Amino acid sequence: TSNDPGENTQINTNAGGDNKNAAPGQKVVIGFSAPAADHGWVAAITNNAKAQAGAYQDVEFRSVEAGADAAAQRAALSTLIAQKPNVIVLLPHDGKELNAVGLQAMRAGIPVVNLDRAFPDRGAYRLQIKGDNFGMGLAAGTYIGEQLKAKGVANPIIGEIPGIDSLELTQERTRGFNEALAVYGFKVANRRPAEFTADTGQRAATEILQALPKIDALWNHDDDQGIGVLAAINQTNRKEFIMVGGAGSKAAIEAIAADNSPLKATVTYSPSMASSAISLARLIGQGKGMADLVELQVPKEITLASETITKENAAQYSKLGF
Amino acid sequence: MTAPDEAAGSDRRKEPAGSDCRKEPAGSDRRKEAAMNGRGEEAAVNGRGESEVVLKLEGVVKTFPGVRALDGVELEVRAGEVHCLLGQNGAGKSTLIKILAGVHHADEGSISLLGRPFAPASPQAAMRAGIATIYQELDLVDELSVAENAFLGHEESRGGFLRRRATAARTREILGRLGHPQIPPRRLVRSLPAAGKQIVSMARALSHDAKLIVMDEPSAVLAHDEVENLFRIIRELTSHGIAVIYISHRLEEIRDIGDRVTVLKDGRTTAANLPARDTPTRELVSRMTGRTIEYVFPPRAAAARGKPLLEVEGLTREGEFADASLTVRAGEIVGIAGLVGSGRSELLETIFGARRADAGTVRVDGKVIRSIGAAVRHGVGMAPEERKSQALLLDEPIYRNMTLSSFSGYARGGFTDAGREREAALRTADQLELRPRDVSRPVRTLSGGNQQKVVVGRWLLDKTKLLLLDEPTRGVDVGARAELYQVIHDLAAGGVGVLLVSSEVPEVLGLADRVLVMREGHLIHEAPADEIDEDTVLDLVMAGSLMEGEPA
Amino acid sequence: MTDQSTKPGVPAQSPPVDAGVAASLPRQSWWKSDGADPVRRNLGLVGVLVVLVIIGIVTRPELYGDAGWVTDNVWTILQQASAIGVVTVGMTFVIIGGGIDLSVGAIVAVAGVWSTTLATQSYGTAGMIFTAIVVGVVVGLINGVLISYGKLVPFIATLAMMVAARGLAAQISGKQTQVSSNTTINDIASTKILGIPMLVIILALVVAAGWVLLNRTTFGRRTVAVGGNVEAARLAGINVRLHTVLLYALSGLCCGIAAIMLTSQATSAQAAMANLYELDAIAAAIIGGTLLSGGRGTIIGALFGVLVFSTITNLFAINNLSTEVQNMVKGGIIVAAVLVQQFRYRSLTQLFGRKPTS
Amino acid sequence: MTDQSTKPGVPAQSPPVDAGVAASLPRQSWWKSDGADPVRRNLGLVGVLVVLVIIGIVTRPELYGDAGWVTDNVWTILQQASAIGVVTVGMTFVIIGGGIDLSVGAIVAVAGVWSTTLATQSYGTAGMIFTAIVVGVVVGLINGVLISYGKLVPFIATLAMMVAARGLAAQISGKQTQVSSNTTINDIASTKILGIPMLVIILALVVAAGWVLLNRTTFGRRTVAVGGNVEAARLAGINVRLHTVLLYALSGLCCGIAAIMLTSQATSAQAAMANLYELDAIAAAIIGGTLLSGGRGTIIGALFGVLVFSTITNLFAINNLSTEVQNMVKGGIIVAAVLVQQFRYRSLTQLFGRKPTS
Ligand SMILES: Nc1ncnc2c1ncn2[C@@H]1O[C@H](COP(=O)(O)OP(=O)(O)OP(=O)(O)O)[C@@H](O)[C@H]1O
Ligand SMILES: Nc1ncnc2c1ncn2[C@@H]1O[C@H](COP(=O)(O)OP(=O)(O)OP(=O)(O)O)[C@@H](O)[C@H]1O
Ligand SMILES: O[C@@H]1[C@@H](O)[C@H](O)OC[C@H]1O
Ligand SMILES: [Mg+2]
Ligand SMILES: [Mg+2]
Repeated sequence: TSNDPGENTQINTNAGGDNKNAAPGQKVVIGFSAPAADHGWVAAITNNAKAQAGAYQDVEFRSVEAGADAAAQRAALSTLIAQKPNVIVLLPHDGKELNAVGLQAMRAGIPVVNLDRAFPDRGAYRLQIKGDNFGMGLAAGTYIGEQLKAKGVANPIIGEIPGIDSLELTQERTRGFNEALAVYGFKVANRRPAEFTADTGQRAATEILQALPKIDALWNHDDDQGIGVLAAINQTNRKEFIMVGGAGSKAAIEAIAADNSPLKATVTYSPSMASSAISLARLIGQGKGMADLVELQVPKEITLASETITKENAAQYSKLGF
Repeated sequence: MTAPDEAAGSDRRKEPAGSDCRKEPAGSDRRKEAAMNGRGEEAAVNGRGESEVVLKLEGVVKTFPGVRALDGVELEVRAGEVHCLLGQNGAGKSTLIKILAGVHHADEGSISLLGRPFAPASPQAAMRAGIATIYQELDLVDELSVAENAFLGHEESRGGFLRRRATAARTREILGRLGHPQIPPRRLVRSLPAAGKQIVSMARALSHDAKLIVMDEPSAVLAHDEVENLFRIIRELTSHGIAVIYISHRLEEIRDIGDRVTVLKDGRTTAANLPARDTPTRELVSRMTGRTIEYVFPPRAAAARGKPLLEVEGLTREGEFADASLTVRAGEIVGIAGLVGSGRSELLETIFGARRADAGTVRVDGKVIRSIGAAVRHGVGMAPEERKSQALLLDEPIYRNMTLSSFSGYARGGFTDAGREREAALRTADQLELRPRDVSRPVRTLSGGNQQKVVVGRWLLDKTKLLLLDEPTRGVDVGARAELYQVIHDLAAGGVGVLLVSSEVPEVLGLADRVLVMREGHLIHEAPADEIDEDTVLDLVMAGSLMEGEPA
Repeated sequence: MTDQSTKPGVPAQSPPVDAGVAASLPRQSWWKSDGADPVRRNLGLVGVLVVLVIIGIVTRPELYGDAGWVTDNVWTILQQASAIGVVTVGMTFVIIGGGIDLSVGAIVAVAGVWSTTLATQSYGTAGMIFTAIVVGVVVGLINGVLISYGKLVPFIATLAMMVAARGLAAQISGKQTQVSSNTTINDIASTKILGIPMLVIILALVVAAGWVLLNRTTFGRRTVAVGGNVEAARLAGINVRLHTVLLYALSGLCCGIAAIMLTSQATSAQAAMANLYELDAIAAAIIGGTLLSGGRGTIIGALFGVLVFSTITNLFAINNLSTEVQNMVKGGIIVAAVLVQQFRYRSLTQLFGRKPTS
Repeated sequence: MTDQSTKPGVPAQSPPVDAGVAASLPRQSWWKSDGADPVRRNLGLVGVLVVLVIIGIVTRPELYGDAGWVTDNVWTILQQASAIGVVTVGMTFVIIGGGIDLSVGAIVAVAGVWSTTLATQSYGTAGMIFTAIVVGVVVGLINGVLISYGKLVPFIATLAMMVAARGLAAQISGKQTQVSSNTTINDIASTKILGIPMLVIILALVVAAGWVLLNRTTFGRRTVAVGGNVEAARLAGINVRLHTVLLYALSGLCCGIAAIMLTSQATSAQAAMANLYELDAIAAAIIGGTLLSGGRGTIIGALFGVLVFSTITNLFAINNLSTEVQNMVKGGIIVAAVLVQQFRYRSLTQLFGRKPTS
C-alpha cells in the first residue's frame, strides 16, 4: 500500500522469451470493470489489470468504472457491451447479482472472464479466476491450529476480525477458518466484523481486545484493515497472542519479516489474479491456449491457491505484496 | 377603541339597538332555504330573546402544567345570539373555546350542547356536533388552495377522489356569502394577505352546517372595512338561528355586534349574560381587570420637536409601495393609517432594512441605512406584525425572547449574562403587566396577547432611538393596552422617535402626533393628529378603492 | 362569479367591501400563478437534463450519432431509474406529510430477501410478489405506528428500522445472495411491451398513481395538510396519527414493489441490496422541489430528480470517468442543478412578476 | 407591579388584583420547570446507559467482577466515542441552528487523507494537525456559503459535498490507505494523562467548549435564535447568513479534529474512513434531545447519545453477538432509549405535575 498507484503492481512481462504466447498477435480489445476502489486490494486489482494490459502491444484496454453498487455496475456494463469489445474481464460487485449481465455479454458473443466473485451460472462466463476464500480461512485456521498445538495450549481463546460481514466471500472465509480450527478442537471465542478499512479495523480490534482480556490467536481477514488492527493492538499494549492476516499486503509481509508484532503470518488472496485474468483474456481473444497445457484453449475455471506467508518465506513473497 | 365615551365610537356604525336583538332575515325564500339546509330556523326564534339554550357550561376547569387556565367557568349561549367573551390576556378565553372545539378536554365541570351532555373527544367530534371554530391563530395550510382549506377534513369527494368542480363551486358560493367572490377558490392560501386568510378561516367555519360558530379574535387581523363585512356575515348567521361566540378586545365591536357578554377573569366567570349594549364600559373593564381605567390615551404634552431622526426619501418597492417620503423627529410619534394590504408593513420593513428597496433612501441620524444590522446599530427597533412567524422563539423562555435583540449588550466579551437579562426582562414584564410574570416560562405557553407584549417589550429594553411598531396592540387587552400606550408615550417623552402602523384608526389618532394615510402603496395624506378625525381618515383610506373599483 | 349571487340561500350582499383583500391580490398570469410554481421548477430540472444530454452529445458524438443507440440509452437510463424511482414516489409522500423514511433501502432488502428465500420461491411468482409487498407494507406500518403512536421522531424511528431491517435481511438470507430461479420474475427486467421496457412501464404506472393520489384524492390533500401544518390538520378533524401510519405504509408498499423490480434486474436479492437508497430517494425528492420540512412537493419533480441522477450516472459511464472524478463532478452537478432551478425561478419572477406600480 | 402605579401618566388604578394569577400558578419545583427539561431527558439517557451496563454485568459477570477490566472498559467505550463525539458536537450546533450536515464523514476523510499524504507528513506533526483543521474548516465554509449565499437547502448542499469530498479524498489518496509514520500523531491514541486517555481528554475539552459556546455565549444564543425562528432572528438584527456560515465552519472544524483523532487511532487515513458518521452523529444528537427542525438541543444530551451508541457496541462485543442479531437488537434499543426518555418525562409530569384539583 502506498501513495503511488503505479508502484508495486504484480505483472507478468513474459520477459523469458521462450513463451510463444508472448509474441504479439491479433489485436484484442479487453473491456474491464471492477468495483470502485475504496480499499487497497481492489485498487491493486485495477492497477494490476491496467499494468498487465500495458505490457502487451496487441491489447487495447478499455476500463469502465463500476460505480457504487451492483446496479451502477450493471449500467456501466451495458454501455461496455454496446461497444463490442473482444473480451470482458469483470470483477462484479456481487457475482450472483451480475450473473445476468454475464449471460447477456456471452449471448452477445463476447467471452467473459469472471474475476474473484463467482457467477453462479456456468453459461455466464468463459473463464472464471477465483481466489480461494474458503481455502484462505482454512489456511489461517490451520496455521493457528498448528502454532497453538505446538505451544500446547489446551483451550485457546481465538478472535476473528472479518471484513464486511454481509459479503458471501466473508462467509466462506469464516467457514474455512472454523473448519480448520475444528480439526484441532478449537473454536472462535469472539468475532467482530470490520469493513475492510483501517479505522473500522481499529474499532473492531479494540472491541475484541476489550471483550477478551486474554487471547491466544487472532485472525484478521484483510491486511488493509489490518493496519488498524495492529494499531489497536499497539495502543492496548497487548502481545500475548499470535495474529494472522489476510490477502498479503506489502506492509503485512514486511511486518511478518520484521517479526516485532503479534502478526506472524498472512494467508494470500492476491490481487495478482487480475494480471492473470488480462493475460488469459488476451489468449481467449486470440484463440490461443496456455502454453504449458496440452489443451488448445484456456481452461474454464482457475482457482488460485491461498498460500501462507510466514517469517520463513516472507522474502520470497515481498515482491508480490500489494 | 375603548375610550370611556364609548358612544362616540360605536354610535356611528351601530344599528338601531332595539331590545330585540334578532335581525330580520333578509328574505323569506332564504329562510326556507336555511331550513332546508337544516339550520333549525325554528330553534332560532321561539320568542323574544327567549331562544333555545344551545350551549351551557358549568364549573369548567382546565389545568395546564403549572397553570390553572380555567377555574370554574359558567357560560350560557342561546340560539341566534352573538355571545361575547371578554377577558384580559390570559384570562382563559382561547382555552375555553378549545375545549368546545375538542382540542383540549376539560378536567372538571359539565358542558351541555342542546340539552345533551357534551364532551368532544376530538375536533372532528365537535364539528360533527355542530360547532365550528375560527381560531385565534390562523389554522390554514399554506400549500393548499382556498377551496381545499375550506373543506379540509370534510372534502367533497367520491370514493376518496376529490370532486374539484363541486368543491370550487361551493367555495365560491361561501366566499360570495362572505362578500369576497373575487377570491379564486384555487388560489394557494400562501399567497393571500392576512385578511384574506382570515376570510378563508371563516369560509371553513361556514362550510360546516354549524349550530354554533366560535370566533376567537377574528377581527384582530382585519381592517376597519373588513370588520364591517364580518359583522354583516355574523348578522346573517344569527338571523338563521346560529349562535355565535365572539371574542374580541375591542369593546366597541362588542357593543356593535354583541347581544350578551360573559366576562372571564383568571379562568373564572366574573359576570355572565350582561347586555352587550347597555353595560357601561367602566363595569366591563372593572369586571375584566378588577380595576377601572380612567383614560386610555394618556394626555400628550405638546411634543418637544427634536431634530429629524428618521428621514425617508422616495422609498419604493415595486408592487408594494412607491415614492414614500416621511420624517420622524426625536420624541415624535408618527402614525400610519391605511387598509390591510396598502403596503404599510412592507414600508416599515423596508425602512428597517428587512426588505431591499428598489429606490429611495433611508437615513437615521443622517446616516444611510441599508440593512437590518445597520438599522439596529443605529438604534432602530421594529416590532413586526406577525408575532409567531416573525418575532418569537416559541420554545425559548420569555426573558430570552425579550432580550433577543439586546443580549449582546448584556454580554461581556461574548459571554452572556443571564442574570442581568432576566432582571431587565422582569422590569419590562412588570411595565407591560405580563401574565404570568415568570420570565423563565417558554413563550409558547403564553396567551396571544401576552405574547404580543413580549414582542413589543423586546425593543423597550434596548437603547432604541427609533421604534417601528407594526400593529403593536393586536390582541392586547384593554388594561395592557393602556399600559402599552403609556410606555410608548414615556419613550417619546424620553426622546425616542416612534413610527406606528395600526389598523385601528382611533389608536393612530389617539397616540400619534402626526398621521400619515397610506393607500395602495402611496402616502396620500399627512396631518397633525389633532387636525384630522376618524371619518376623514376612513374616507381617505377607502376612497381609492371605492371610486376606482379595480386596484391599480 | 356573479351567477352565485342569485342563487337561493345566498343573502343579498351589501356591495362587497373587499378592497383590502382585493388590492393585495394582484392579477396573476398562469405562468406566474401558484399552480405554475412546480412547473417552473421542473422546467429548471428539464433544463438540467437537456444540458446533461448535450454534454453527452458533445463528448461522445459517435454514440449519439446512432439513433438506435440513443433509444436504447434512453431506456437504459429509465430502467436504471425505475426501482429507485418507485421508492422515491413513496418517499415523496412521506416527506410531504412531514416525515422522513431512512429505512427504504433496508425495506427493499428485507422484502427482496424474504421473497427470494427458497421457501417463498416455492410458492411461485404470485407468492413472491405477494411476499415482497406484504413485507414492505408491514415494515412500513411498524414505522408508522412507532412514529404516530410511539411518538418517536421519524428520523430516529426509521433509522432504527433501517439498522434492524438490514439485520433481519442478513438473518433471513444467511448473508448469502439469494438467487431467484423464478423466470417470470427474472424476465420482468428483460421484457418489453410495445418496445417499452416493462420496468419503465411499472415506474410510469407508480408515478401516475402517485400523482393522482397526491393531487386528486382526499388522501393527497390531507398529506399536504399534515405536513404543512399539523395543528391545522388536527383542528380540521383529520386523523393525523392514522394518516401518518398510512404514509409510511405507502412508502413500504413502494419499497416492496421496488424489491421485486430490483430482484428481477439482479435475478437475485441480498441483505446489502438497495444500499443508500434512502439518501438517493430523499435527494431526488428534494431536488424535485419537495420541502424537507413537509407540506410541499410534487411527484413529477421527484421523478425528474431521479432522472437527473440516473442521467448523470449514464453520462459518467459513457465517458468512463473514474469514480473519484465522477463523485467530485456529481457533487458539483447537484449544486448546479439546484442553483439553476432557483435562478430560473427568481429571474422569471423578476422578468414578469413585478409590474411597476403606478 | 405596584411600583408602576405611582409613575406619572399611568392611569389611576384600583389596587392591582392579581391574586388570581398568583393562585393559578402553583409553585413549580425546579424539577418540573421547563429549564429542567433537558436534564430530565438526559436522565432518561443515563437510565438507558445504566440498563446497558446492568445487562453487561448480568451477561458477563466474570468480566465485570474485575475492577481493572471495568476501568479499562470505561476508557475503551469513551475512546471509541471520542472521534464521533467530537463530530457530534459540531453536528449538534448545525442542527440547533436549523441546518444539517451530511458531509461530516466525508470531511473527516478528506481532512485525514490530506494530512497524511507524504507531502503533508513531511511538515511534521504541526503541519499535519494544521492541515487537517484547515481542510475541515474550509470545506465547512464552502458548505456554509453554498447554504447561506447560494440559498441551497442544507440537506442537498451537504449531500453534494459528501459525494464530492469522498471523491476528492479518493483522488488525493490514490485510493490507497495512507499510513501515518508520524509517531507523535500515532501516539495520541495510546497516551494517557493522569490515567485518562488523551482521546478522552480531547473529547471532554471539545464537549466543554461546546457547552460553554452554546449556553454561555452570544454565539450560542444566536444559534438557538437562527434555528428557532430565522425570521425573528433576522428582524432582531442577527446576521443570519454569516452565522450560518460560521456554524458549518464549526462543524468542519470538529471534523478536522476528529480526523486527527481517527488517524491516530488507525495510524492511517483513507478515503472510506469515518463511513456513515453523518448518520451516527445526527442520530446521537437527536437521541440526545436535539430537535431535527432546529432551535433546541443540548451538547450533554448529544454526548450521552454518542455514549449510548458506543456502549451498545461494547455490550455486543463482550457478548459476541453476530452482526445481524446485533443490528436487530440495536434497532430495538434505539427505539427503547427514546421511548424511555418520553416515558420518564410523562410519568414524572403525571406523578408530580397534577395536583388533585379542588
Ligand atoms: N398549552 C398550554 N400550556 C401551558 N399553559 C397554557 C397553554 N395554553 C394556555 N396556557 C395558559 O392558560 C392561560 C389562559 O390562556 P388563553 O390562551 O386561554 O388566554 P386568552 O384569554 O385567550 O388570552 P388572549 O386574550 O391573550 O388570547 C394563560 O395563562 C396561558 O399562559
Ligand atoms: N410537478 C409538475 N411538473 C410538471 N407538470 C406538472 C406538474 N404537476 C402537474 N403538472 C402538469 O401541469 C398541469 C397543471 O397541474 P396542476 O396540478 O396545477 O393541475 P390542476 O390540479 O388541474 O390545477 P388546478 O388545481 O389549478 O386546476 C397538469 O395537467 C399536469 O399535467
Ligand atoms: O476478495 C477481496 C478481499 O480479499 C479483500 O480483502 O477485500 C475485498 C474483496 O473483494
Ligand atoms: Mg386567546
Ligand atoms: Mg400590515
